[in-house]
Amino acid sequence: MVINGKLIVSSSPHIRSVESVQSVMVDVLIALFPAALMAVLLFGYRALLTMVIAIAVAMLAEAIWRRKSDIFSDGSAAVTGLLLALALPAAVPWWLVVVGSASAIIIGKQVFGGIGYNIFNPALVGRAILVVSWGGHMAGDIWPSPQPFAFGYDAAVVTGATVLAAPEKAVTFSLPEMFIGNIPGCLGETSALALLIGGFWLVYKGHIDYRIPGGFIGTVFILGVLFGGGFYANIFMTGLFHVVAGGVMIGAIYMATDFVTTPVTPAGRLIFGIGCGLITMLIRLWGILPEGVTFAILLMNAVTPIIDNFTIPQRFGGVKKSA
Amino acid sequence: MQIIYAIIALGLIGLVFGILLSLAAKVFAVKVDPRVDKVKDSLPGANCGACGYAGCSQFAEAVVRGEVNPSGCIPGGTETAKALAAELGIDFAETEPLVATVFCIGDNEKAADRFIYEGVKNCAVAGRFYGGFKACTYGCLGLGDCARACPFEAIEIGPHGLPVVDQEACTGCGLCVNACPRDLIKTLPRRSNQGHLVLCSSHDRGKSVSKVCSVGCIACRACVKICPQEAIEMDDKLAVIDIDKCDDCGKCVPVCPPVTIYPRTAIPKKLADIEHPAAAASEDGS
Amino acid sequence: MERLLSIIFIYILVENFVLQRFFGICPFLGVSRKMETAVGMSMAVIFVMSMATLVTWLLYTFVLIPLNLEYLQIVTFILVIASLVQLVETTLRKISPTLYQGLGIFLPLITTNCAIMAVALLAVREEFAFIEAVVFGIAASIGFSLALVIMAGIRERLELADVPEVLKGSAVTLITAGILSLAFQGFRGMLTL
Amino acid sequence: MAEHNPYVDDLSRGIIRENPVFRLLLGMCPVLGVTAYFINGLGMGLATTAVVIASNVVIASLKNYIPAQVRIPCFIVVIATFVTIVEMVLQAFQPALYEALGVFVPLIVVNCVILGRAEAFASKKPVLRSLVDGVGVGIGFTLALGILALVREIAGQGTIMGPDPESAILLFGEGFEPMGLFGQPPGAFIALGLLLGFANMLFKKLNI
Amino acid sequence: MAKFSFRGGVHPVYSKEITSTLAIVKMPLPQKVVVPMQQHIGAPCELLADVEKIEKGTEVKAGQKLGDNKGFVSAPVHAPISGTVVDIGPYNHPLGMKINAVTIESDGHDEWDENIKPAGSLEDLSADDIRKIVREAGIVGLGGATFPAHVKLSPPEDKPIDVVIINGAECEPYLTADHRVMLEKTEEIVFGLKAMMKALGASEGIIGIEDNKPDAHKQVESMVAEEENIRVCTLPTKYPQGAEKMLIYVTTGRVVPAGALPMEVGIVNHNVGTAVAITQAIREGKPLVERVLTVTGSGVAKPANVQARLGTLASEVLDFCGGISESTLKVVVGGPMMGLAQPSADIPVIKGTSGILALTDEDVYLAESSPCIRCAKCVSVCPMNLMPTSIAQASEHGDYRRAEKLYALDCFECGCCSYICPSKIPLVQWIRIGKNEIMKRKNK
Repeated sequence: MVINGKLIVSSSPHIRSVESVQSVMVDVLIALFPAALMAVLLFGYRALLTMVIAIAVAMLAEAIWRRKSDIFSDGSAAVTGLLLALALPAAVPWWLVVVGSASAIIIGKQVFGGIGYNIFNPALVGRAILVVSWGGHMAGDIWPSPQPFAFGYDAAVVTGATVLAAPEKAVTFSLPEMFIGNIPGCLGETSALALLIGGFWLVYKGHIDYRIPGGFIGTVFILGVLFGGGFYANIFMTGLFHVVAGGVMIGAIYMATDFVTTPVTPAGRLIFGIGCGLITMLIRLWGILPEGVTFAILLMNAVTPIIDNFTIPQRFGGVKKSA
Repeated sequence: MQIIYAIIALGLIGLVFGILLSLAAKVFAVKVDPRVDKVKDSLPGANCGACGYAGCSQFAEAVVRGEVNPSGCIPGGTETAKALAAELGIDFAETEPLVATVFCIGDNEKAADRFIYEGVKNCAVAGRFYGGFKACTYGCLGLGDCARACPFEAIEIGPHGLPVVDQEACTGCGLCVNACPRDLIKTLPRRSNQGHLVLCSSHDRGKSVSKVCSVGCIACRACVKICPQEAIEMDDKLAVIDIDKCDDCGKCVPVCPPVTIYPRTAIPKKLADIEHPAAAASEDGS
Repeated sequence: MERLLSIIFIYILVENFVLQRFFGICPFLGVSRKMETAVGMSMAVIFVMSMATLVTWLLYTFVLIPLNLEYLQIVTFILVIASLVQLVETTLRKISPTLYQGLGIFLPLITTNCAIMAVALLAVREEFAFIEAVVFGIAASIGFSLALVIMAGIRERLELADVPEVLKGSAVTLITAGILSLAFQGFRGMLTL
Repeated sequence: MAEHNPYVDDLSRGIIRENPVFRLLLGMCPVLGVTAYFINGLGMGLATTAVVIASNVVIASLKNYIPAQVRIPCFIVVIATFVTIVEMVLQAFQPALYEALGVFVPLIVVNCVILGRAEAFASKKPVLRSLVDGVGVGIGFTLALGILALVREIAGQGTIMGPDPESAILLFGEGFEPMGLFGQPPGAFIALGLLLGFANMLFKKLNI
Repeated sequence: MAKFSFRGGVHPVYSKEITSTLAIVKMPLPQKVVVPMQQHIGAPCELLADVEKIEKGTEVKAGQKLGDNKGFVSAPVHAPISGTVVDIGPYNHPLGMKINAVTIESDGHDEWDENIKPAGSLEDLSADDIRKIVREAGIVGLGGATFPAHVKLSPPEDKPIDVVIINGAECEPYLTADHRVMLEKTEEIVFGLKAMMKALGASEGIIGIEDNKPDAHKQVESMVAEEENIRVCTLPTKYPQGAEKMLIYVTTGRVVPAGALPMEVGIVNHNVGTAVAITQAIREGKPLVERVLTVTGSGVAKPANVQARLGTLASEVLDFCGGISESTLKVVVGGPMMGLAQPSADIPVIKGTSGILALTDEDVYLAESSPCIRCAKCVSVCPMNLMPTSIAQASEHGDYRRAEKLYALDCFECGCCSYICPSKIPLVQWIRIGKNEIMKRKNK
C-alpha cells in the first residue's frame, strides 16, 4: 500500500465541531435581527440608516486597521457595529455614528490586539465615548417618539421624553407598551420582546450563559422593587418597569454576555451579572445620568480579570477548599 | 520677623525629623548586602517606580542578584546605567562580545518533510511529535522558538523557514541557544567575524543525511583531509571547524560535496539579506 | 456623618484620584504590572496616605497658620512626607520583617507619589475639618488602590494579548486607563459635598 | 555623536532621546491633568522648565557642599523652594493660569523628572552642562505638554488659545460640535495613549 | 440507577453506523508481525534472550513468551504467530517513537505453544490463581489505556473493592469494536466479569452500556438476567462517558477524588475486551495475542470490525479493508478524540489499538487557530470542571505554576475542549505541554 502525499499529524482530538468564530458571530447577528427589525418598524428609515452606517464603518475600520481586504472577516466587527447602532437614539446625526463606530473598533478593540484581547466591550466603549462627547445628542431629555410602521417619517422631528429621564411620567406608558417597545428610547433597546426572542435563540445555540442576563435582570428587578421609586401602585410593577425600560434588556442579553469581556467561570458570570445590575441601579437612582447600563457593564468588564481569578471552579472530585 | 519665624519653623521641623530619622536608623538598623547599598547610591533615589520595582532599593537588589539589566533605571538614563555597570563592572568587562549563529541551512527546499504537522507552532512541541516533521531529526523546524526567546528581536524566521540572526541587534546573550530544542544555535565570538563553519548539525550517517537533506554534512571527511591548518575534526559523523585555528584559506569549501561549508562573512547579517549563505557570499565581511 | 460618608463615596468612585484627578499616575503605570505588587503597594499607600494627611493637617493648622507661614506649605509638606515615609520604613524593617516584605518595600516609592502630596495639599485647600481630612485621606487612598488593583488585573491579561508593537506597554495602559476613567464617568455628579 | 559637543548632546537628549514624557513616561500627572487647554499645558511646561533649570544649576553648584547621606532631602528642599517661588510668581502675574493649574503647581515638587535630573545629572556634572541639561529636559517636557494640549484642545473644544473667550480662536466655526471626550479625564488618557503610540511609531521609523 | 449524567461533555458526530452492524471479521494470518516490547503502561519488557534464546533466526510458536519484566506494573508480550524471528531492533510504534521490537515471519502453520492449556473451572481457581493467569497472559486494559490488568486486580489490602464495572460505553466516535464484542461474545464478557469479581472479592458487577447501542444492551441484559449480583446500566450517550471517573460517577454515583484511582472508592473497572481476554486466558490458556479493532473512516474502502493478531502492520490491516483512498489526510490509531495521528501506516497493531481510522477532509475539520474569544465553551464542556482555556494560555506563556494551580494535572485529555473550541485552538496540546512541564519540575 502506498500513501500518496504526506499525512497530517496533529495532537488529538482529530475531529472538531464545525462551529467557528464566524458562525458564532453570525448567530449573534441573527439573534439581533428581531430587535433591528423592530427598530426599523418603530423609528423608520433613520434607524435603518444608522445601522447600515454603523456596521459599514465598523467593518471598514477593522479591515483598514488589519490591512486585510476581507471586510466581513470573522463577523465580530459587524456585531459591534450593529450593537452600537441599536444603542443609539434614532435621531443622531450621521457623523456621530461614524465617530462612534470607528472609535468602538479602534479604541475599544484593535489597540488591544483585536478580537479576543479587548478588555472592554467595544460597542459600549464607542457608546460611552459618544455619551461623554455629545451628551446632548445621546442622553438628553428629548428623544424621538416611535411611529410604528411609518418608514418614511423623520425621527428628528417628533420628540418625547425617555421613560428613564422622568420615571414619574412613565405611567403614561403601559408596561405592555414598553414590553413591545412602543416608547421613546434607543433604537434597539425599547422592544423587550424582540430582545428576548433573540436571547432565547442565543441560549438555544449555547452561545450565552443564562447566569449573566439572569443575574443582571434579577438584580435590577429586585432593586427596582425595593428602591425603584414606587411610582407604580404595585412595587413589583416598578421592578418590572426598571427591567423593560432603558437598556437593561439589550445590555443584559447582548452586551454583558459578550464572550471576550466577561468572566469564563460559571460563578464569575453570576457575579458579573449581579454587579452589572447593582451598578446600573446605583447610577439610575442616584446618579445624574438617567441610564447606567453602559457604564455598569464597562466597569464590570474592568474587574473581569479579577473575578476570573477568584472564581476558579472546583474540579471534579476535588476536595472543597483544598490547599 | 517673618523670615526668622520661617527659618526657625523649618529648622525645627528639620531638626525633629532629623533626630527621629537618625535615631530610627540606629535603633532599627538592619544589615544589607554592601553591594546593594553601593548600587543604591549610584541610583537617582527618586523611588519613582518606573523600573517596575517597588523602589530604588528593590531595584538595586534585583540588579545585584542579576535579575535585571542596570539600564532598567529610567530616570537615571544612560549615565546611571554606566555607573551601575561600573559598580558591578568586572563581569561585564571580561566577557567577549558574542553573536548567535544557526548551524543548519536545510531550509524548506533543501530539507524534506516527513509529514505535515498541524498544531501548536512551537519547535519544542513539534519536535516531540514523532521526532518532528522534518525528515532530518537534527534539522531546524523553523517554528521560531529562538525568535520568541530573543529579547532584542534579533532573530526572525526568514522566507525559507530558517531563522536569520540580525547580527547588529544580537547581543550574544544566549537565550536562543537554550530555546532551540535541537541545539542548532551557538554563540561565537564576534571578533572580526572570521573563520569558516560547517553549517549542519546532523550526526546521522552520510547516507541517511543525503536522503533527507541536500545540504547536510555527509561525513565524507574531504574537508578534514584538505585543511592545511588541521582545524577540522569529525565529531560523531559531523565535521566541525575550530574557528580559532581556521585561517580562512577556503580550501574546504570547494571539496564539500553538499556545499555545507561557508565563511562566516557569508552568513546573512539581517533578514534583508534574504538569500541564505550562497547568495550573500559575495558580500565583504567587516 | 453623612458628610463623611459622602467624602468616602466621592473620593473612591466619583472623584477617583487616579482616573479623574490624575494624581499618582507614575506609580499607577509603574506598579500595576503584577497583581501581587499592586496589592502590596495599595496597602502601603492607604497606610501612608492617611498618616500623611493626619500629620500635615495638624502641622499646617497648628504651626504654619498661627505663624503666618502658609507659603512654606510645599517645603514642609514634602519634607514631612519624605521623613515620615523614611521613618515608617526603617521602623517596619526592624519590627516586622514580614510586614516589611509585604508592604514596606513599597514605602520609598510613595515619597514621590504625587497622590500623597496632593492629598495633603487638597485637605488644606478644601478646608476640611480634622476628621474629614483623615477620612478624605483614607478614601482617596482607597480610590487610588481600587484603580491600581483593577489595572493590575487588566494588565496581567494584556500581558497575554497581541497588542500592536507601538502601543505595547504604557500606551495601551494609558488607553485602558482612559476607558476605565470613561466607565467611572457613570458616577459623575453622584453626591456632592 | 557624543564626541562632537557635550552641550549639544545634553540639550538634545532631554528633547528627543530621553524625552521625559514620550520616552521615559515620567511626570505624567501634570501631563494629563492640565492639558485640556493649550495655554495651560504650555504654562505648566514652562513652570516645570523653570524649576528644573534652577534646581539643576543650584544643585550643580552646591554639589560639593552637600553631604552624600542627606543629599536627597537637600535636593528636595531646593526643588521645593523653587516650586514655591514659581507658585508665587504665577499667583502674582498670571492669576488665571494659576487658578487653572491648581494643585498641580505645588505638585511640581514631586515630579520625578526634576529629582531624577538632580540626582542623575546635576549632582555629578558641572554647572553649565547642568544648565543645558535642564533646558533640554524642560523643552522636552514642555514640547510634550504642548503637543498633547494642542491635540486635546482642538479635538475637545474646537478652539486654540482657550479657555479665555477673548483670546480663544474658534477653529471650525460655530456649527462645529467638538468631541467633548478630549476635554475630560478619559480623553486625556486616551489622547496621551494614542499620542504615545504615534511617538513610538515615529521613533521607530526614525530609528532613535 | 437513574440515568443521570456527569457535567460537561460533548456530542460529536459519532459515525458509528458505518461499522456497527458489521460482524467481526477474522483477518487471515499475517505474513509478518512486529511485536514491540512495550505495549502497556509501566516497565517495558526485556527480550528473553538469555533464557529462551530469542534472537535472529529463532523459531517461535504462537503464544510463546517473547519478553517480560520483573516489575509489578508490567505485562509480558507473546508471539502472536508461529514462525521465525527475522529482526530485532527499534521499530515505529504508534506512540510516536521507535521501540525495540521483534519481527516474526510467519511459517503459515499457526502452531501454538504446547504450554497453552485450559486452567480449569472458575470454582477451582483462587483469587491469586486468577491474578497469575491474567499476568502471564499479558492482559492489559484493551480500551486504549493499556494499564496491566493484573495490577488492577491486586488492590492493596486497605482498599477493599466491592464493585467491578465493565466499560461498554465506547464513547469514542467511529469505534464499534466493543459494541460488536458485546453482541458476539456476550457470554465471555460475563464470565470474565465473574472471574474479576472473584479475584477482587467484589460483591457487585455492573456492565455500563451507552444508550446508542440498544441491541448490545438487550443482548447483555438477557445474559445476566439470571445473575443476582450483576446488572446492566444504561448510560446516556455523551462523550467522554467511557472515561473511568465519569463512568463510575454515572453508574454508582461515587466520585473518585481528584488525582486518585478508582480503587479509592472501592471500584475497579475494565473494558469489555479485557473481560473477554481474561475469559480466554482462563478457559483456553491463551495469552493475549489478538484483539478486535475497528477499521473505518471515509478513507477506508471497506470499513470493518476486524479480529487481528497483535503485531500485524496497520498498513496490512488497512489493505485487508480495501486500502485507503488518496484523499486520506490522517491515519489515526485509536478513536478520533484521543487517538494518535500517525506519520505513516507502517506501525504494528498493539494491545491498546482499538481502531485504525483513515480520515479524509469529510471527517477532519482543518482550520488555522485564531485568538481565544473567551466564549468559555471549553469550560462548560470540561468533564473535570477545569478551565482549559486558562490552562492552555498559562502553558503557552510558560507560566506552569499557574497551570498547576488551575489543576492542569487533573486533565485526562479527553479532547472535549479542543473539539468544541470555535477558535480551533489546540487546547489539549497546550495542556499536555503544561502537564509535561509540571511533571518535569516535580520530578526534579
